Amino acid sequence: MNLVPTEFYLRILPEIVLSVFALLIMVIAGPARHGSRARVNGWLAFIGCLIALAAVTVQAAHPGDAFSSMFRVDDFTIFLHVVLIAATAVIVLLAMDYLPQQGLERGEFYALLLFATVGMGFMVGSVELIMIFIGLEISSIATYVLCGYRRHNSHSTEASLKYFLLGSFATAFFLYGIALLYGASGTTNLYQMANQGLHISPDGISHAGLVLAAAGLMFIGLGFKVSAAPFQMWTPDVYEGAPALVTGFMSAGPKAAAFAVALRVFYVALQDSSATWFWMIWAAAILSMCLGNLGALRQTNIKRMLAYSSIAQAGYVLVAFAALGAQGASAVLFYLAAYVAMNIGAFAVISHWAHREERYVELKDYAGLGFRFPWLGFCLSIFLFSLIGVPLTGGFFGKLYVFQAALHAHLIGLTVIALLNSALAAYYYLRVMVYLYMRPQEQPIECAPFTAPLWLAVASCLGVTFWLGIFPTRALDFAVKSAQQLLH
Amino acid sequence: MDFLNHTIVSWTIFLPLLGIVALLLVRGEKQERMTALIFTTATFLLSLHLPFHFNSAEGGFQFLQRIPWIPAFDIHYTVGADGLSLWLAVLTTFLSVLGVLVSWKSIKKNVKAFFILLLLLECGMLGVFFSLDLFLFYLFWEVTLVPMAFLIGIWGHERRLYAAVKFFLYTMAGSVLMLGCILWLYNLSGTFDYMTIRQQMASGLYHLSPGTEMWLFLGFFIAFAIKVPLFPFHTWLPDAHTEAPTAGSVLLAGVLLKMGPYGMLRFDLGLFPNASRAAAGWIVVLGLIGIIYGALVAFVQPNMKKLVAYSSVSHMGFIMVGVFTFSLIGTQGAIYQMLNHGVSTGGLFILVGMLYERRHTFDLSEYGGIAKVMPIYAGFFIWIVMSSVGLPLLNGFVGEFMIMLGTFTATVAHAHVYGMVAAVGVIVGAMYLLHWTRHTIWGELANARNKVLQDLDRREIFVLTTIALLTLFMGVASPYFLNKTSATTAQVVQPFQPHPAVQSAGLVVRQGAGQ
Amino acid sequence: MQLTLFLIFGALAVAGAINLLVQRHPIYSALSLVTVMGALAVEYLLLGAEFIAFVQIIVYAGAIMVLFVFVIMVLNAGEVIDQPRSRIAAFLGLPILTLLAIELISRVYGDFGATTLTMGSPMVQTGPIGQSLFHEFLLPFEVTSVLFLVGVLGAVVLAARREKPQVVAATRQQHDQEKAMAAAQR
Amino acid sequence: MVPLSYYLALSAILFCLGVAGFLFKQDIITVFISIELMLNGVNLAFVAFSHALHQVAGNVFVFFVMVVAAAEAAVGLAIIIAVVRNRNTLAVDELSQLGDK
Amino acid sequence: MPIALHLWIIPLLCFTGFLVNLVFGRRLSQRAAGAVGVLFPAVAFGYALWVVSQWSALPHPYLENHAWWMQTGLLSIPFGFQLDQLSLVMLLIVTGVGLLIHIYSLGYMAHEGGFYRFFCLLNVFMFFMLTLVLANNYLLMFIGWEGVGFASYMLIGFYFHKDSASRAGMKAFITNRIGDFAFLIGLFYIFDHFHTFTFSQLFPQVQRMPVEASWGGPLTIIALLLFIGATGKSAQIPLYVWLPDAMEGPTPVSALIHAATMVTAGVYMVCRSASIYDRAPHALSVVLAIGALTALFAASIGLLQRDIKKVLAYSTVSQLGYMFMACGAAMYGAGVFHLMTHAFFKGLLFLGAGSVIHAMSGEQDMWAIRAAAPGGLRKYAPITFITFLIATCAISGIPFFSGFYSKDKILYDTLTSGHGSALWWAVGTLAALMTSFYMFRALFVTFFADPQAAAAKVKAKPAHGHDDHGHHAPHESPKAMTVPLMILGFLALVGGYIGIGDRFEHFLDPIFATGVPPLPVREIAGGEWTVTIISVSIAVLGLLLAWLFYLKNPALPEKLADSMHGLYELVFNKYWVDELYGALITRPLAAFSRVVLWRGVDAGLIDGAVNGVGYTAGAAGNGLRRQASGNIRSYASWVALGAAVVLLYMYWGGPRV
Repeated sequence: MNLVPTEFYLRILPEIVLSVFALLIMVIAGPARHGSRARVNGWLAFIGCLIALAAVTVQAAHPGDAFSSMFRVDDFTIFLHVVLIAATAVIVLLAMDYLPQQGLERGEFYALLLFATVGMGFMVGSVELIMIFIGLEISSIATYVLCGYRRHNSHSTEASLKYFLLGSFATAFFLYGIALLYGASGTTNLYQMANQGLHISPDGISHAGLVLAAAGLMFIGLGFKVSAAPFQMWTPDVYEGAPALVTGFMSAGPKAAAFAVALRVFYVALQDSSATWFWMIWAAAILSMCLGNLGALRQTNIKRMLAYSSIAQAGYVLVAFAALGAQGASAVLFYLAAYVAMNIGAFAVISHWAHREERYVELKDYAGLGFRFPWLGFCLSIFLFSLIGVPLTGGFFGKLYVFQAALHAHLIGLTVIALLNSALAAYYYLRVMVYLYMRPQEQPIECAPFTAPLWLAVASCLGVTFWLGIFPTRALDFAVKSAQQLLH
Repeated sequence: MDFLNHTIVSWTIFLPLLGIVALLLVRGEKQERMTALIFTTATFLLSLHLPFHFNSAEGGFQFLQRIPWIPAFDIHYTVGADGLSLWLAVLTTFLSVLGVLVSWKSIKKNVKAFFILLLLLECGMLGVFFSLDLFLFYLFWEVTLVPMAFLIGIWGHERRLYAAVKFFLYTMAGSVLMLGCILWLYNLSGTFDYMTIRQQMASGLYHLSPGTEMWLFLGFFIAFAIKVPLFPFHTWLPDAHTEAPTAGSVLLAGVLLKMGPYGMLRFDLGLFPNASRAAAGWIVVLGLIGIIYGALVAFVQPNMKKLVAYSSVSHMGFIMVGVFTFSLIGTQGAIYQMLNHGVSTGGLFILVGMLYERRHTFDLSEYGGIAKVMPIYAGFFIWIVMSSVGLPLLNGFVGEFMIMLGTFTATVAHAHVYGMVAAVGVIVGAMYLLHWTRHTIWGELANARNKVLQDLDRREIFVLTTIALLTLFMGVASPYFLNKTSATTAQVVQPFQPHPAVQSAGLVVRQGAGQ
Repeated sequence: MQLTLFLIFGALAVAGAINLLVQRHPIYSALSLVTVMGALAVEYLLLGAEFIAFVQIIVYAGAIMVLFVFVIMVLNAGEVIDQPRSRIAAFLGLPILTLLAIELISRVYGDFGATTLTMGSPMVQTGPIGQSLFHEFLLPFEVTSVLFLVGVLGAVVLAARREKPQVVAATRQQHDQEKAMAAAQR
Repeated sequence: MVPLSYYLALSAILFCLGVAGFLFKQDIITVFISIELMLNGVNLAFVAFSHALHQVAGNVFVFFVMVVAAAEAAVGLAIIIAVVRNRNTLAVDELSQLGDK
Repeated sequence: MPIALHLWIIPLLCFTGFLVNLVFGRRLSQRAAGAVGVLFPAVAFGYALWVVSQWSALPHPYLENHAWWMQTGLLSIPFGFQLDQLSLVMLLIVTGVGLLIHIYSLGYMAHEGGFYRFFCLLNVFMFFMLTLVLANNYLLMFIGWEGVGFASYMLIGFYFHKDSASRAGMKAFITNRIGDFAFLIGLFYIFDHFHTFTFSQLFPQVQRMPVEASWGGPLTIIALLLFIGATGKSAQIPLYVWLPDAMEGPTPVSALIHAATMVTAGVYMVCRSASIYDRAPHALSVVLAIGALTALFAASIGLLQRDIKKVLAYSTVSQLGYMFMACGAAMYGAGVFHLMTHAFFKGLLFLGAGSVIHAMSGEQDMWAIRAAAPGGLRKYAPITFITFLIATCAISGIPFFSGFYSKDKILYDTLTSGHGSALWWAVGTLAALMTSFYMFRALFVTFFADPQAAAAKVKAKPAHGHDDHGHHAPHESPKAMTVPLMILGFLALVGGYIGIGDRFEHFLDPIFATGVPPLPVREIAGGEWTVTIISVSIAVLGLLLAWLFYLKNPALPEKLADSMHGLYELVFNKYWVDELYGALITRPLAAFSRVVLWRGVDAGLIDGAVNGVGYTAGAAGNGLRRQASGNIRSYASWVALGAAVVLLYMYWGGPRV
C-alpha cells in the first residue's frame, strides 16, 4: 500500500488549514467563551481564513487530481475557493461586530463557519458525487446549526428547523439522483461519466432515460440549495428567521458552492443531455426571476425582501447557466463572485443596523438612516445599486456578462424576460433607498459604534464590488479560464 | 494645446467629479455652494473650448480620446465630440451652472448631498453625450438616472417618492431593453465601439434581416422614446417635473430629455437606417399627436409645473417629427430645438421655481396679478414665455420653423400633412402659454398673500438675464450654432436621401441668396 | 426462493413504511422504521451486501433509531391532534405523490426491466470494502470526521444548556437599558 | 433470480412513502423519520446497483450515507429539541410564525 | 454699390429705445423715459427722411444683406432689407404716424401707470413694424409680422390688472396665430416650390409662371394661405374678432397699432405678393369677396356700437375690407393709397377719441360723454372737435378730404376692374353709406349736446373707464396731444391730393408690374364721374341720416329699433359671432382637453396603464406571498410538485437523447 503523495494534501491544503483552525477554536472556545477574550476566536478564524487563502496559492501551484481522482485542482476550483474563503473571511470579520452586539459571542460560531467553508471547499473541488454529497452535507449541517444559532429565539429555531427538514428532504432527492446516475453509468466520477458518455452503461444498454431522471432529481437538490424556483419556498422564511449575518452567509457561500456543483454535474457529466435539461434550467430561470422579484415587491422586512431578491438573483445565474458552454460557465462564475460581494455587503450593513435581538429589520426602521449615518447609508446604497445592476458596480458587469452570454446562445426570449425582471427588481431595491434618504425617520435609532472589523469587512465588499464593476478584466479572465478548464 | 485637444472631453466630463471630491472636503453650507458654483462654472468654461476649436467642416468625431478599458469585451474608454454632441454638452454645462444658482437658497437641507448629486448628474449627462463606446454610453446613461431620482426623491415636493420611483422604474424599463440590444450588437460585432459598429452596419456585414433590425431599432428606440418622452410614454414626466426641485426640473427638461433625441440620432438613425425608415411614419404620427396633445393637456392644467411639463411633451414632439422626417433642414432644426428647449423650458422652470420659493404652491389659481408686485419678474416671464411660444428673433422660432419647413419639404410620404399638423402646434402652443401668463402675472392681484411678494434679487436677475440674452442670441445667430452641426447632420441624414443628386444639392449652401 | 424472500421482505418493508404513515404516535412511527430497516437488511443480504446489512442493523436501526426514540422520550412527544393546516398538502399532496411514484417507479422499472440479478454472484466481502475505504475512498472517509465534528458541535450549540446565569442577567440588564433609552427618546 | 428492476421499484416505493410521510405527517419527529425512510429507499437502490455492476463502490456509498444520516440525526434532533424548548410543540403546522401572512 | 443706406439702423434705433427703457426705465424719471421713448422713433423718422432724400440716387429696389439669420442646406435666410416704392411709403407712414403718436402718448399717458413700460412696448412695436416693411424676404417679414403681434398683445394687455384686457390680449395673439399658421404653411409651399424666401429671387421665378386657371395650382394655394394669414393680422372675416376687443389697450395704441399700421400689414403683405396674386385669379376673387363682405359686415356692426372706440374699431375692420377689395380687384395701388389715407384719418380719429376720453376722465360711452358734457363737448375741446370732424369727413368720403379720393378710387376700381364686379361695388357702396352714418353718429353724439338735454338721462350702462383717471370736468387736452392731432388733421385733409390723377398709383406701378397683362377694363356709362357722384351722395346721405337720428329727432332710433327688434338685437350683439366661436370652438376645446384628453386619456388610459402594470405586479406579488404561508408541509408539497413536474418533463417531455 502506497503512501498518499504529499501533493494530494497540498491540493486540499485550504480545507486542511480551515479544519485545523476550526479545531483550534473549538479547543479554546471553552476558556475564551465570554468577554473580551472571546474576540480571540474571531481573529483566530480570520487569520485561519487568510492562511487558507494563502494555501489556495499553494493549491494553485499544484494543479491536478487527488485522492483517486476525487478531488481536482483546476482554475475552477481555485476561483471558487477564493470566492468562498474570502466570503467566509468577511463574514468572520462581521461576526466580530455582530455577535457581541447580539450577545451571542461564542467560539463555536466561528468553528461552524470554518467547517461550513471546508464543506463548500470540498463541494467545489470534488469531481466525484459521493464526495460532493459529503461536502454538501458538511456545509448544510453547519448552516442548519448557524440558522438556529440564536437558540432562544423562536424565529431562529423555526428557521433552522425549516431549513433542516426541507433541506434534508431535498438532499434525499439529490442522493436519489446520485444513485440513479451511478446505476446508469457505473461510476460516480463526473469526468469519467463525461468520458465514457452516459448513453452506454457498462452493461451495454443505454440508460438515457435514467440519466435524465437523475439529472432532474439532482437539480431538485441543487435547485433547493441555490433557492431556484420552484424549490425556493423555504428561502424567505429561513432568511428572515436566521440571524442576519448567517442569512448573509447563506445567501452567498452555500449558494455559490451549489452552483459550482451544478456546473460540474450538468456541464461536465451531463453535457450530452444538455439539450433536454436546458429547458428545465430555462424554465427554472424564468420562474425564479419572476417569483423572486414579484414576491419581493411588497415586503416590509428587509431580510425577507433580500431573500426574495436572492431567489431572483439565482434566476439570473440560471440564465447564464442556460447559455451553456464556456461562456455560460464563466458568466455564472463571474456573476457569483459579484453577487457574493454585494450581497454580503448588504447584509453587513443590515446585520449591524439590526441591533440586539434584531429589532430593526423592518424597512421603516431605515427611514432617515442615509443622512444620519451617511457612510452606512452610502455603503448600503452602493450594494443595492449593485443588486439592481447600475453600472460601475460588480452587479452590473455580472448582469451584462450574463445577458451577453445568453444572447450569444440566442436565448432572446429568456434575455428579454431577464432584462425586464431586472427593471422590475429596481423597484424594491429602490424602496429601501427611498426609506434611507427620502423618508423622515419616525424614531431616533442610535447606531452601535462602528468597529474596525466591520469597517474592514464593508470596505472590502465595497472594494470588490467596485473592482468587479470598473476593472473586471482580471476577474473576468480568471472566470473564463476556469470555465474553460471546467469543460476540458 | 494639442494635449488639451486630446483630453479636453475627459476633463469636461470628470471635472464635476473633482468637484464632488472638493465638496466632500469643505465644511459649511456657504462654502459648499461656492464650491459647487466654482466647479460647474469651471466646467462650463472648459466646455467652451470645444466650440472654439471645433472644425465645422468635419462631420466625424473630434477631440477623440481612446483608452483600452476591458479588453475581454473590447471595451474602450472612447470619448469625442461631433456636431450632435457639441452643443448639447455646452448646454449641459451651462444649465448646470444655473442649476447651482437657482438652488442657492431654495435648498436648505442636506446641501452638500444635493450638490454632490448635481455634479454627479452633470458628469453623467456629459458622459452620455461624449461616449463613443456603447458600454460607456450605457454606463453614463444609467449614471444620470440615479442622481436625478434622488434629487426628486429627497428634495422634491409632496408626492416626491411616487415621482422618483416612477421616474426611475420607467426609465429603467426602457434602458434595460437598450442594454439587451447593445449586447446583441456586441455579439454581432465583437466590440462596443460605436464607430466600428456603425461602419460595419453600414457595410452590411451582418446581413441582418429586416425583422431583426427592427427589433434592435425598437430596443434602442423605446429607451430613448421614454426619455424624450414621446407620446404615449410621457406620463412619468409630469410627475417627475412637478415633484422635482427647480434645479432638477431644469436639468431634467433641459438636458435629460435631450438624451432621447440625441440617442435616436446617434444610434437609431446611425445604426439602423432601414428600420428607422420603416418605423418613421408611426413615430412621426406619435410625435404629431404629442405636439397637439401635450399642448391641449397643458392648456387645462391647474398646476404650473405640470403645465410646463406637458409643454415639454409638445415641444419634444416637434423634435421627434424633425428627426424622423430625415431632412437636413428638419434635423438641423431638431438639433437646434433641443438647445432651444433646454434654454427656454429651463427658464420656464426657473420662473416657476422662483414663484414657488415665495409662495410654496404651484396652483395656478393661487396666482394672478403678479406683475403688479414683481414687475421685473413679469418682464422675464414674458420674455421667456415668448421664447417658448416661438416668437421670431427669440430662439424657439428658429428651431420650430426649421423643423416644420424641413418636415413639409421632406422626401418622406405625407410630408405636407406632417408639416401642416406640426404647424397647428404653433397655435396651441400659444394657447397654453398665454393662458398661463394671463392667470399668473396678469389679472387682478386678488390673493392677499401675493401682495407682499418680493421682486427678484440680484442673483435671480442674473440667472434670468443670462437665459434671456441667450434666447435672443440664439434667436438671431443660429448659423453660429448650426454651422458647426451641419456636417454631422448631413452625415446622419445622408442614408435617407432618395437621390444622390438631391442630397448633394441639399448640402450646397446657397451663397447668393438675396445678393 | 430468492424472489420469494425478496417479496416477503419487500412487502414487510412496505408494510412498515405504510404503518409509519398510519401511526399517529411518533414512537410507533419510529418503531415502524426499525421494521423497515430490518426488512431492508435482509434485502441487502439477498443482494450479497453482508457488511451493509449488518451496519444497517447495528448503526442505523441500533444507534440512530435509538437516538430517535430517546429524543421522543425526552420530549415526551405524543400524538399531534392538530387540524392539518397545509391546504396544498391536503389537496395536492396525493396527486403529486402519485405522479411522483408513477414517474419514479416506471422509470427505474422500465430501464432495468431486462436486467436480472443472480444470487450466484459473489457476496461482497467486508475486506474489499475496508480496502476501498482506505484507498479509493480515503478522502471521503477522512472528511466524514469533519462531518461528525460538525454534527457534534451543532448538537452542542443547539441543545446544550450551559449559559451562565450571571451572563444572562447582564444581557437582560443591557437589553432593558436599551429599551428604556428608546422609550425615553420617544 | 430477482430482476434488478424489482429492487429498484421497491426502493422507489420506499422513497415515495418517505415523501408521503413528509407531506402528511403532523409531528416533526415523524417528518424527520420519513426523511430517514427516503434515505433507506435510496440505499437500497445503491446496493442493488452495486450488485448489478459487480462493484464495491455502491456498498461504500451506503456506508457514507449512513454516516451522513447519523450526523444529520444528531443535529436534527438537537434542532428539534431547541424548537420544542422555544415553542413547546411538536406539531409541524404550528411552526409557521415565519411566512407572509 | 454707390450708396449704403444701412437700413438696418432704422429698426434698430427703435430697438435701442426699447432696450434702454427696458433696462433703465424703472430708474428713469417719467420725463426721461418719455424722452427716450420719443427720441429714438424721432431719429428713425429723421433717418427715413434722409433715406427719402437719397431716393433718386438709389437703385430700385435697393437691397442690402447683412448676417445670415438661418442657414442650413438649401435654407438660407439673411437679415436683408429692401427699399422700393412700397416699402418707402410704408416706412414713412410707420415712422411718421408712429412718431406723432409717440408724442401724443407723452401727454395721454402722463397720468397712467407704467409710463416707461408703455414706451418700451411702443418702441418695440416700431422695431417690428419697420422690420416687417423693410424686410427683403418673407421670413424676415414674418419676424415683424409676429413681433407686431406680440407688441400688440402686450399693449392690449397694458392694463393687465383688468381681466378683460389680458383676455383681449390673449385673444388677439391667438387669433393672429391662427392666421400665422396659414401664413407659415404658405411659406412652406413657397419654399417647397421655389427654395427661397427672398423677394428678389422669388418673384422672378414666380413671374415666369403662367396665370393659374384652377383652384389647385400652387400659386393659388400659396396666395390663399397667405391671405388667411392676412385676415388674421388685418382683422378680416373670419378672424376679425380680436380687433374690437383690442380696444382694451390705451387709445394711442389703438391709433398706432390697431388703426394706422399693424393691421395694415396684411394689406402690405398681399400687395408685396402681387406677383403671386396676379397669377391666382381665384385667390383674388376670394380676397375681393372677403374684403367686401368684411367692409359691409363690420360697418353694420359699427352702426349700433355705443362705445366710441368700438365704433372706430369696427370702422377699422370695415376700412381694411376696402383695402382688400382693392387688392382683390388687382388694383394694389389703390389699396396702398387707402392704407395711407386711412392711417392719417383713422389715426386721427383714434387720437381724437383718446383726447375725448382723456377729457372725460376715461369715459368711453358716447351717450355718457354726451350726458357728462352739458352743451356738447365741442365747447370744451374745440381742437379735438375740429380735427375729429375733419377725420370723420375723410372717412365718410366727403369730397376734398383724403378718404374721399382713396375710397372713391377703390369703389371705381372694383366696378371697372376685370377682377371686380358690380355686386361687390354695390356692397362697398352700401358699406360706405353705413360708414358715413355711423361716423357722423359718433360725431354728433360725442360732441353735440342732446336736443332733449334737460331730460337726458344716461341710458347707457356705466362704462368701463381707466382706473387711473381722476374725475374732472371736461377739458381740452394738453399740447402734446393736440399738436399731433393738428398735424394729422392736416394730413387727413390734404393727404388725398397726392392721389389725384393716379399719381400715387403710378409711383407704385413698378412694384405691381408683375408681368401679367391687366384684364380689360369694364366700361361704364359716364365713366368715373358716375361712381363719384354716387359715392358723394351716399356719404351725404349718411350724414343726413345721422343728423336726423341723433340731432334732429333723437327718438327715432329707438322707434326704429323697436320696430325691427330681431335685427337690432342681432346687429347690436355683433351677430353673436364671439358667442358662436366660444360655443363651437373655444369651450368645447377646453372641455375636450380637460375631460377627454387629460382626465380620460392621460390620467386614465395611459397613466392608468402604467400604474396598472405596477399594480398588477404588486397584486401578483401579494398573490405569491399568500403561498408563502410558513407551513413546512406546504413548502415540501411545492418541492414535491416541482420534482414531479421536472421528472414528468424528463420522462415525457424531454427530447429523446
